[in-house]
Amino acid sequence: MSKKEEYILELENITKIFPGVKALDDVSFKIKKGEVHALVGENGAGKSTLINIISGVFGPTQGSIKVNGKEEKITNPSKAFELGIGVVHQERNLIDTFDIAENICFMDISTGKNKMKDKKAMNQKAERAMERVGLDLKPWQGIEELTSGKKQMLEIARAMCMDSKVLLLDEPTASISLTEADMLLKTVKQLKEEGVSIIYISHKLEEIFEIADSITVIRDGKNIGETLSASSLNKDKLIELMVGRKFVTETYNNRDLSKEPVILEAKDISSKKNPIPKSFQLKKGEILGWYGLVGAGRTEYAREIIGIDPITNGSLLIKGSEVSIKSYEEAFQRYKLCYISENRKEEGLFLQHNITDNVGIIALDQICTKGGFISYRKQNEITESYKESLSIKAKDIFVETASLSGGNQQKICIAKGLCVNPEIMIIDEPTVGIDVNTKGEIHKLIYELSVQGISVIVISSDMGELVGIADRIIVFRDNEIKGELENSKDYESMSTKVMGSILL
Amino acid sequence: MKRIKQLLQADLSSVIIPIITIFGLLAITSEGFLSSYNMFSIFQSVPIFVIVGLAQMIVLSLGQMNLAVGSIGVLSSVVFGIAMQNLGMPTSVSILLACIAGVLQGLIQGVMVTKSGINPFIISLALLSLYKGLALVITKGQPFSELNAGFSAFGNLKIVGLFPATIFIAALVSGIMYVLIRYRKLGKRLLACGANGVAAIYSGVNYDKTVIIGHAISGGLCAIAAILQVSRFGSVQLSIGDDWMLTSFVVPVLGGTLLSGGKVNVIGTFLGGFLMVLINNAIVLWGVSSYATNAAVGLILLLAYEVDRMRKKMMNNQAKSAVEKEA
Amino acid sequence: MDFAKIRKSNSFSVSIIIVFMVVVMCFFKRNYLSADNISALLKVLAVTTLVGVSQMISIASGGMNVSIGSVGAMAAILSGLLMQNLKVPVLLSILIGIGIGVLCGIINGLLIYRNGGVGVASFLTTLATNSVFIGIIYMITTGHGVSKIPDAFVAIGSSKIGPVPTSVLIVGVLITLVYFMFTYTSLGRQILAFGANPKAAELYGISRFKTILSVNIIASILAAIAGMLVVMRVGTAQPDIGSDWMLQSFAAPLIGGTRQAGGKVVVFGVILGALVLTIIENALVHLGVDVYWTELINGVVIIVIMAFDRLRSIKN
Amino acid sequence: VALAAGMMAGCKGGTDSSSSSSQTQDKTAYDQSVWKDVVEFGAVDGKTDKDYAFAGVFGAINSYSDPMQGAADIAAEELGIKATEFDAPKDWVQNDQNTILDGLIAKGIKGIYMMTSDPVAGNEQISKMTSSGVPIVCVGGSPSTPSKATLTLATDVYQAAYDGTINLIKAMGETGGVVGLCGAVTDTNTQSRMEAIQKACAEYPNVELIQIIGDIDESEASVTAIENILAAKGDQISGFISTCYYPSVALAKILSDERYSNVHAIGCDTDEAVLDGIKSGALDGTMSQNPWGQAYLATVTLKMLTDGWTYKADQDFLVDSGSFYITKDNADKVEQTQMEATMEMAKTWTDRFDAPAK
Ligand SMILES: Nc1ncnc2c1ncn2[C@@H]1O[C@H](COP(=O)(O)OP(=O)(O)OP(=O)(O)O)[C@@H](O)[C@H]1O
Ligand SMILES: Nc1ncnc2c1ncn2[C@@H]1O[C@H](COP(=O)(O)OP(=O)(O)OP(=O)(O)O)[C@@H](O)[C@H]1O
Ligand SMILES: [Mg+2]
Ligand SMILES: [Mg+2]
Repeated sequence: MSKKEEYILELENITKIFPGVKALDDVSFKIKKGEVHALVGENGAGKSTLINIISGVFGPTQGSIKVNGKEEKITNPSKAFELGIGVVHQERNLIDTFDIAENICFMDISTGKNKMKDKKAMNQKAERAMERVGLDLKPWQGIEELTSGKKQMLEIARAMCMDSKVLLLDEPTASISLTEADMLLKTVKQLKEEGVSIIYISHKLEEIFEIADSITVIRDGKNIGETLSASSLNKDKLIELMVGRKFVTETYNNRDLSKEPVILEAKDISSKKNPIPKSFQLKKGEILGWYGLVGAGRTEYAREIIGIDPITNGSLLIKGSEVSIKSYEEAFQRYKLCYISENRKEEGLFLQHNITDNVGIIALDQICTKGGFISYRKQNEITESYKESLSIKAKDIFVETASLSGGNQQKICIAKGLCVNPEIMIIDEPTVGIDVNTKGEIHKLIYELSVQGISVIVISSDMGELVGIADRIIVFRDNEIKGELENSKDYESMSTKVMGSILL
Repeated sequence: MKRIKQLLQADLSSVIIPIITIFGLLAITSEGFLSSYNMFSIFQSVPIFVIVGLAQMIVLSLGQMNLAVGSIGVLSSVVFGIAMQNLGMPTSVSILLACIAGVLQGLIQGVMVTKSGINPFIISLALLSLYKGLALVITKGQPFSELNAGFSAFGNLKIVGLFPATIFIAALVSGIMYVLIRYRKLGKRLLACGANGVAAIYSGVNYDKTVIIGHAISGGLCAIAAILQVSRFGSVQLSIGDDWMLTSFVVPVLGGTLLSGGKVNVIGTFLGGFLMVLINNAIVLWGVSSYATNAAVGLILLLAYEVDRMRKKMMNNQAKSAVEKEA
Repeated sequence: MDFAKIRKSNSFSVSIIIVFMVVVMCFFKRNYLSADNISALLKVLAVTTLVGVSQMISIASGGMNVSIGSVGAMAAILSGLLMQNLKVPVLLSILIGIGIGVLCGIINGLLIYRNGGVGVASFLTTLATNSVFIGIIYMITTGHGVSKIPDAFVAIGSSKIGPVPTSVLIVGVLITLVYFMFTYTSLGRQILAFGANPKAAELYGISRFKTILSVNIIASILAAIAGMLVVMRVGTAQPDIGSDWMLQSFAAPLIGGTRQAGGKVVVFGVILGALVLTIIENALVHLGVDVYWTELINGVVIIVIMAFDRLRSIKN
Repeated sequence: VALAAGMMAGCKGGTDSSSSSSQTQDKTAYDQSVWKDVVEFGAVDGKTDKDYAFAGVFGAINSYSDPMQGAADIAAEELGIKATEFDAPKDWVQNDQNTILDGLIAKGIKGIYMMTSDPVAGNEQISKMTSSGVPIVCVGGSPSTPSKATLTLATDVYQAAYDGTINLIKAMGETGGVVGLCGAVTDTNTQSRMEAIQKACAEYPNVELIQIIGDIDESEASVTAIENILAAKGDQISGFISTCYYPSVALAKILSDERYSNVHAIGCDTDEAVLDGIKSGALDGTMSQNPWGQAYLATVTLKMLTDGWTYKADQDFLVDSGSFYITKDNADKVEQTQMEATMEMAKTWTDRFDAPAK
């Protein structure tokens, strides 16, 4: 066996130019059979673009791809699948009107492999695939009701059942819980045993060190140095390679909030969808963490509070007086209660609009002159300032948000929440898909907000994140509040406590 | 050369370039084209096209369609006719009542679309029949022709011997719509609801209210168009609006409005109306059989997409090569 | 069968309304269910259903097709002209008519694909091609109908197989084929997937080009057949065939429960939707409703039906 | 291929008619015509050929107007003026017609004979054109009065529908039920036709007007409506009166069925399909008007008006151009009938005008 044949996939001098940006600039690396190859880099570095090129979504401007030592033109996705390249893209790509089995066995449909649909065989195949990723769902179920975590697992199940030789996973664990992520990593390891090569993208560096054999770092569309073996690196060094400078994590000290007034109080709130009553208190200037596994009911609870799902029982007090919020508009305009959704594509952004218009719509009051006319100068100023402080990577503020990288889209959602000067803010999964560096920036921003007296609820499935910034953590499970803990800022002890309250 | 390139890239180029081309060709090939009679006639047709186009545009901006533009026009003009002819109201009051009627019809449509949960397309379809039917039942098909003479004269009034008075109304309405869409909160909210309704709600926009207002404005614009049409015809005609539906889509689309919602172009719509009228004029002046009118309009529409595609491609290429040069 | 599931479906509530309408009509008009009337109803129903199914396929793929009527007219006029002027045999003319459907479908499909593919693009493009097709038809015919259609051709429309009019049978077979396509073939599932989420579908190997092209070809074939059915029914091929198909083509599938945004179809629901439209038209004549009232009643009935359907689904 | 061939045919049809000979010097046609020595040949002093560019514009594409351009060109040849143009909007839409009219005038057309797409709304356009010096003669149907058009050459729509219904009732043996079939109910002409049908039926005690169905001037809608009414009230129906094109064609087809041999029907217009229906016995007859004569006389009138003739103030605005009841007997001689009647009118046509001052 010659040395060349060892590589199952070789990328040579890949360059990709989009109108206005050079997303990839002369990137090359090679992947051996049966290895887990991690791609890391900041938001907008070009990782997803690379995945798209390998999987045939679009072609490279320059450069070539070799599969099994043979140069291939991967002009469309089907071609990639034929070559044995399976993929889970960064964004969810399920067919809402299809049931689970059809979604999982989607490749059979799209390739027209089995001409007449054999429902039974398909169900069995789907069940096997779900078993592999630890999903316990019925194959004939619809998918519209599933939580984003479940949907993510479905996508992975779909990629698994493609029998691919190369599997591309673009941030597969961004929106799933720890247990699910563990399951996934286990599956990845098992696939590796079976000889499947995997390209793995994640901003969670712990995972990378857990499974990756080799690591390629991408910064501003270029690969930084050669591919490195995972064992030769540690976390700090990796971050330094990614960011281009030394990275310091800030720590936020515990504060004494006992004298602060309670600004938001929920007493036994429940809704039709979610009948278990729940209560909590939020103090002025406090950062309250809501921890829970995917599907624990945090998002739903938040929706009740902000008036989107009607409350059937219980009462909500803002600054001590009982309020009844009929719509989010009311919560937003009247009580300065602001919510940033975890679902940026559907609930956060106007993808066809440019960045500044996306920010402007939520800040109408700030950008209007006295006569009620919109000042685009003000709108652009505000947007520019957030582009700066959140280091949003875009040519300018007039590019369509659809063309931004996932992480940068998330940053715009955060900017939208920040620019309205709320009194209470609920941020749902603020750092999903955000690189380490910016994650720190966002934490800092949240902390600064709380210092200014704004109360923040951070919903997160990332224990480390909550331990880092929260003053208090509420733990959710199965639509119930299972416990409430003061944050000791010590990850080890906190996670044992939290796990304890979840298990109870 | 660079200038031309820049012009080709401007947002409005896909409507301005055809206008200039057709205008130039007509001026060269057809001696009657620049006559004051013809110019006046062209300008006289523009207002209805533009305002009906705007009425559709505002609903398109919400990502919906208003199939009932014509019917709203008829029923509003019937209200106008009743007010003026049967009740002897002064012109201004009659106009006001007609506009109120239009707004009301739009309002009903908006409320049904947002609150009933019935498929918006079907609602619009049903209201199309319902409004027209109501107009027929009220009038038994009879036109109103005893209108205020001054009002009828207005529709055919010449200013500076060239411009019909109505074109100024259209310009005014377009101006107001431009400001509304671009510089008022409402405009931003409309576009937000059209681009992504859920995200709009999460941005603190009252979705239902915005959609209802959008439909109401659309209804009001239909009424204005109907009144202008009445003043041109000198009578309230039950067939007013029968031919509006296609126009209402073609005009804003020629002008660069995105049918999926979220992006509109008021100036483009104005120019789109002008382009439509020019095309129609060219067909007659060039002696193309009117059997071919339809084919020509269709081809021009296809051509407009092609120009738009070319423009985008050119912009992309240029942006790409700019990146390459930088490197 | 699962009765609870049926009861919850949109088709169930539309069926209730249809039964209700028929009962009311029978109450007012003894002879409402006469053989004559049923056959009159069925003949119209056949065309309306076919037109609805044609549109449903476009809707399923996330698009819209406003050129159905002109494609139907194109097939009708051209096949009619061939039979009248060149004495082309009936069967061959029908095949050519279908071929014209294919051709129009290809033109539509290519242009839609070129202009971007889904919803917006398809509406705009077919708006334009519709104008072009109509223009061509009027240029060919100069507005005159083709009146000397061979009897053999017209006979297909008036003949019956057993008690069932042939046209109904043809439509029955076609709609069943469409049902099978959507339920059992990859193409059908691909169209639905593309309609529900074009981006995801494309990322996972469904060809945008092939899907759009096949959708438009199939839809146009159905439209062409519908156009020829009209000729069989009317006895002449008039250039105005299909001029009022646009609205009913949308109304029939949407009333029948097809998802407007694409991705979900209720194939046999189209029949119910078409039946609703046909019965309204028929009942207005039966009841001798004053000409000025017909439009109004039309609108009101459609709203009432949809409101009823809505109320039921809320209760469920 | 068929498509291309068809397109060619269509285009040829268009060019043929517009480029037909405009020999102004050949006087033979003039010498044989009734206009010899009454109306001057060719351009009169001070005017040029260009001042005699006339056009016809119908209310919509309709088989009614088929003979018009031919008739107008015969008149043009006889009088030594340019061949005429002819155009019509696709549908009965006044705005579209206005576009055509304005375009023609911009192009240099100096006189127009026309039928308004809408009788009321078209009037304002007529005023606009006449005030810019273009004489207008209306044909086919009258615009609402008062109108700025010089005169209208038409059959009174009310009268035609009335006569048609009377003919039907006579064919029915003055007893039985009648169904009326009409076009767009928003058209005032349709409204007077409906009144005429009602009035005619009311005059006969044994005749009952069962129903008038409107808004069905479309090929499919008309068939559906007729089938529906036959199914609903077939036993009461003895006759149909159709006042528009498509229902007439539909009647010709549906009533050819044996079962309906007892049902009488009168159509309108003289389209091939309708005439075939008469020959086959499905229809009793059709009410034909005189489009040939209308266009012929209108063109002559335009020439006269340009020459300086004026329409006498005491003459009626609406000039009856005749209407004919076409039955099996004269179905083959429709155009001939029209031409004969026209020539009869032509003999005294100039009497309606004041001659130009010499
Ligand atoms: N379709 C597109 N059109 C224009 N620019 C694009 C397009 N897709 C990506 N880009 C740009 O290419 C760059 C790289 O984006 P990419 O999505 O590959 O980043 P990423 O490394 O995956 O980041 P993240 O971690 O945030 O997902 C970004 O600047 C982005 O704005
Ligand atoms: N497999 C499932 N099928 C149907 N419904 C589910 C499923 N899993 C969760 N849900 C519903 O979703 C609710 C919780 O969803 P929610 O999005 O509020 O949770 P979350 O804690 O915010 O989790 P996530 O991290 O996914 O946002 C559950 O109460 C349940 O009703
Ligand atoms: Mg990415
Ligand atoms: Mg959540």
